[in-house]
Amino acid sequence: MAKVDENKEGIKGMVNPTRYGIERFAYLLMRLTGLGLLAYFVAHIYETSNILRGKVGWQEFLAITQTPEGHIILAIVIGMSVFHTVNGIRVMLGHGGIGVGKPARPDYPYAPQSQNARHKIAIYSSIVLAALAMMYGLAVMFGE
Amino acid sequence: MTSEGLQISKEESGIIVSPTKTITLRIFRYNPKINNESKFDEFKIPYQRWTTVLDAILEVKKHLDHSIAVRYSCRQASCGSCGMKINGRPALACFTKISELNSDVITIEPMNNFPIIRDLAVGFERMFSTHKKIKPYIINEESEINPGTKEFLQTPEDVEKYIQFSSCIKCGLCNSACPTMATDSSFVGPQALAQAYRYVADNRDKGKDDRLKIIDDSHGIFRCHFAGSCSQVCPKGVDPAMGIQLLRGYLLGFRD
Amino acid sequence: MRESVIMKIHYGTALASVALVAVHILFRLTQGFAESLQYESVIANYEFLPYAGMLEIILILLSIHGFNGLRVILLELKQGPTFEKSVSYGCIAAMALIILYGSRTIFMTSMGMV
Amino acid sequence: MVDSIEYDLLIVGSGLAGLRAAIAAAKKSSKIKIAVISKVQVMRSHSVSAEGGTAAVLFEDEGDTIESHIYDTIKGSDFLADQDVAERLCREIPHEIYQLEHWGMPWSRREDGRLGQRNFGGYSYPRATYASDKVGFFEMQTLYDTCQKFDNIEFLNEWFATSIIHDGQRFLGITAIELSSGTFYTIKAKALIIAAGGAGRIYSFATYALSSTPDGIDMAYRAGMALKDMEFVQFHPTGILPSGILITEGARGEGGYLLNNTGERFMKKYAAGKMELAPRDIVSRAMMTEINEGRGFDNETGVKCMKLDLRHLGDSLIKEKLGAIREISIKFSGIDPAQEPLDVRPVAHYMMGGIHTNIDGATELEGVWASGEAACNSVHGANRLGANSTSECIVWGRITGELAVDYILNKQHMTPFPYYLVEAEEKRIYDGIFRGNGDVNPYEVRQELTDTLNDKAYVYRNESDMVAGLKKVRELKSKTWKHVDDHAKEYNTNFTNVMELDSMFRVAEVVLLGAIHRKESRGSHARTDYPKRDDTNFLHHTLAYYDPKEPIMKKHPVTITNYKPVERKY
Ligand SMILES: Cc1cc2nc3c(=O)[nH]c(=O)nc-3n(C[C@H](O)[C@H](O)[C@H](O)COP(=O)(O)OP(=O)(O)OC[C@H]3O[C@@H](n4cnc5c(N)ncnc54)[C@H](O)[C@@H]3O)c2cc1C
Ligand code: HEM
Ligand code: SF4
Ligand code: F3S
Ligand code: FES
Repeated sequence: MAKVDENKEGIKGMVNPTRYGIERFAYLLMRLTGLGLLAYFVAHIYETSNILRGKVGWQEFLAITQTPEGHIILAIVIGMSVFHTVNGIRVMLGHGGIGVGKPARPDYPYAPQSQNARHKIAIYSSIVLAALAMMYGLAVMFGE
Repeated sequence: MTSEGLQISKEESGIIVSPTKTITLRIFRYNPKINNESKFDEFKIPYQRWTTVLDAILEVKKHLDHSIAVRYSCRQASCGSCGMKINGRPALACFTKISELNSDVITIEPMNNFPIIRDLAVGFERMFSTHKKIKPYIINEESEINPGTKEFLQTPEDVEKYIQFSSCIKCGLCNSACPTMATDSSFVGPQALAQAYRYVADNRDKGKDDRLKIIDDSHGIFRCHFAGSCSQVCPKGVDPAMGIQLLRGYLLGFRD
Repeated sequence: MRESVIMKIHYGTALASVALVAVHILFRLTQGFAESLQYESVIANYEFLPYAGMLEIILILLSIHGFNGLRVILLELKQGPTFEKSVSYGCIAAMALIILYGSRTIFMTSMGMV
Repeated sequence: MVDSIEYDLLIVGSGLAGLRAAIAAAKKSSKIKIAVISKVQVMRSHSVSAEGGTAAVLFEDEGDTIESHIYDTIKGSDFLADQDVAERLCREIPHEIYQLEHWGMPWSRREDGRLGQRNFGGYSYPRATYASDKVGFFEMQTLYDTCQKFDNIEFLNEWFATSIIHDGQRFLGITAIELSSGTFYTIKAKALIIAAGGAGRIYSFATYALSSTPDGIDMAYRAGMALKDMEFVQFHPTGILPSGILITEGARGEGGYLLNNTGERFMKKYAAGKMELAPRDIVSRAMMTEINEGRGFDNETGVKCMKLDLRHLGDSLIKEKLGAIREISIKFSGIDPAQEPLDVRPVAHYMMGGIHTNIDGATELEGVWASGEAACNSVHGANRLGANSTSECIVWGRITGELAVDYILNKQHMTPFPYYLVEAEEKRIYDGIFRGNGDVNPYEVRQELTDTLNDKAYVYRNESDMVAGLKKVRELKSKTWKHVDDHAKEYNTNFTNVMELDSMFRVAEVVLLGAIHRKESRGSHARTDYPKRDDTNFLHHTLAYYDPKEPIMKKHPVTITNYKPVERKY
């Protein structure tokens, strides 16, 4: 997609999270979950519009979504939204310049302050929270 | 004493006194003006504990293939010439030792997100022009002085606020690592944004509003998503990611 | 619009929806997940006007947030005046469409028009 | 037909001198078109490597005096400096420091907010204004960034200048090659400032950037301008092994010790008054004497060296004031200076000589000025004091920039352009070098040539070594190295490398001949066969003029105003 003569790394480079640590991975997850949630959101609006088809229509539709596959998709959505929300709050604070470290003379070997432990912990916690929420969701949906 | 001089020059020449190991370099070759095919050439050379990737490339250029196009100058990580992709990650060739790469084959490619002139040499025109665009100089009516003017007083703490960003050697590694740069040809990029912050943070400068206006557009500062890759590859500890977020703090009203 | 204004809206909508979405989900959980999806309980929820109003707000907030997010991603993928214009207008149009479509559901259901 | 472009003022070289000149000119007149041309990208010039400081008297209220700076400079030069020039440097630099400061230079500060200064070799007051240990880098950045303010400064990044075109009377233009495309251009202009930097890469063990080759000064030399005092090459005491990267004198300025293998601070035998902070020529000789008398260390590479001990300065001072050398030593030799002493050895660092100019930086050709390390306005004489070079670059950058504008605005410029000279140059380059042939590897020849200088014209010199060296240089010159194997036009560094080698031969010859002719020891030029300074016969500058057969050597008087030459003791 990008212009070849600029030697752009392109989408492949943008989505390759392997070279630059957890922050780059969080960047990618944020994008993917954002898109995933948007897709779900649109689907969800469509899904709920079936209520207009009356009880029969609604139940027909419920039958399609209330399946094991449907539950797994929903669990993923739960995970995505938890990650996106928690990480979103981290990113938002960061974008405002909060918690990104204080400028200071760097000493070799340079450890960038903005990539500090607090951020790493926040990223790991949002992943863990997302996983927990997914498990809880699965438990609720399959537990019945 | 005279033989001394000779010994040392042999050192410099890369005529290896005790060749310990050899390494294979895979160097990217491409001349867009001549053909559309790029390829990798492989060279085997001996190296020592302190041999840098730049040393190795120049060794190849001296003895094995004169035609490799590569940019270099200071060989001490202060001029910013020798940025390239080494084993997939942007780095300064003169500041990467072969011994610290832990691999038997080293793949060397030109930096991404810059147009290739030839082989490892890339064009910097766009980065230089975005740098110019953010007004990288002190904006203050009193910046041109008269005879007798003394210094503007600035405490060491005032200096701390911007000195880190002022270490940027314009090597472009950050622009080449940034995920937005990977697809967005109009993004200002971490290099210029960090410099915008460098001047905004300097208490001699009064150009904050000017600069904030310049970077507040659809390919401006908001195209940074705090991926942090820029800071991870920066060879000088500039931490552009920090500068960018602090700068955006002004635009979001978190700081003033 | 200045990009900073757009992005303030982006963050603002996100923050506001954190609380509201939480309420939305809690409703599901407190009522028991499966039961809450029964036709009658759904209709009851919709007819409870404050809740319907909240859904409407969530709908607007998330449409703005989500489609602006999409706009951002698309702007970064490809450049050029025509492309960028169509992305901006396209996203606004999609946003408006989804809001209208969703509002129709909420409005009609809560008014008992089903 | 050769492509041709036109400017009013051309500046060849974008180090401190070139950029300062560009700003001075642009500030003086917004009407003239200025081009800064550099064979590297403009901000990547060698000046970024300067580490320690820029000398200036800033604290007259606290006891420093300009007279003392003048005298230190002249004494440091072993009385070969032109004294009026030294005086001009010392009087004008303080203002320049403050101007840089107002342009955003991140000088290190004292607690009270004023500029920080540190001790440097050969000064009687700590007056090296510093910015951590990256002075040159920060100065370059400040100047480069300030240039962005002016719309009439154009940068020609990576253009290699090859010759000066003139009609025997005045300057008319240059020829240059744009590296990215390989196109050969004529650049017409009304005035030229040569700020092409030092030529120290004629030595294989050098602190210089790899691009610091003599092609810039050779261009002036071939155009008929004289090279002055080229035999005076400064060897900095502390080059790190094996790369030759500099450990700034600031390390000793902050209190570092030099030790021999008995653990002794040997400088007390050579300059008890100043110890490690004696001028560089004296420290380098002391180190070589220690090494020659068996009190050196063996570096892992098999080379002899001395130790520079910074451990007692402490980790926090080293981080704060010597961060760059800390980075360099950890990275390149694996040693943290706060933990272990460093292996160091005298290393080629600065050329006192250069293109002959007067006190204004004007050369012998009308319309051409020279400034910075490429020029020799005789401010440094036989030995430059540390931190005086960046000062010189900035002061004469400004002076030449302003004078060139005056010249451009006040002169009629109507001479016909001698296109035949452009054609001759094109022939020299393309037929002589680019399409030349031979089977000798030019890179190996370059190595041998630079090794020869290192070997035969190092810290201590003598007649037979230097004569042998000259013979070797001429022998190498006659080999068939003049060919470029890379035939592509685009970014052909093989070609520029061969062009650089071509210029190295001419300049190396001048260095050796000057040194052979100067049968005395003065400043950096120390001869074991003539160990004494000889003011009766050699208190003069050396000039060398180009001649295809052999350089024509002449003498030029030294300007002495107030300070009689006396014995130089520290
Ligand atoms: C490692 C090191 C540390 C130093 N530290 C100090 C210090 O602390 N204090 C101090 O006062 N001095 C110091 N010096 C000396 C000082 O840095 C230099 O003398 C000074 O920077 C020279 O600047 P310049 O502007 O003359 O040239 P340079 O910065 O060398 O620039 C030369 C320019 O000319 C261009 N050029 C050359 N030939 C051509 C050509 N043919 N065509 C086009 N362009 C050409 C180059 O590209 C370059 O842009 C140090 C020197 C070294 C080597
Ligand atoms: C309710 C909690 C949410 C919060 C706190 C939140 C926060 C954020 C933030 C801060 C960003 C900007 C990321 C960046 O610029 O790097 C963002 C992007 C995005 N969000 Fe949300 N968001 C939330 C919910 C949602 C939902 C429900 C959707 C789907 C409709 C969504 C879709 C998107 C999209 C598509 C992006 C763009 C992705 C990107 O640029 O990386 N968000 N979100
Ligand atoms: S910020 Fe760092 S990586 Fe980016 S150009 Fe500057 S020095 Fe290079
Ligand atoms: S990598 Fe790019 S996304 Fe931002 S934090 Fe650095 S500029
Ligand atoms: S050669 Fe200067 S940064 Fe590597």
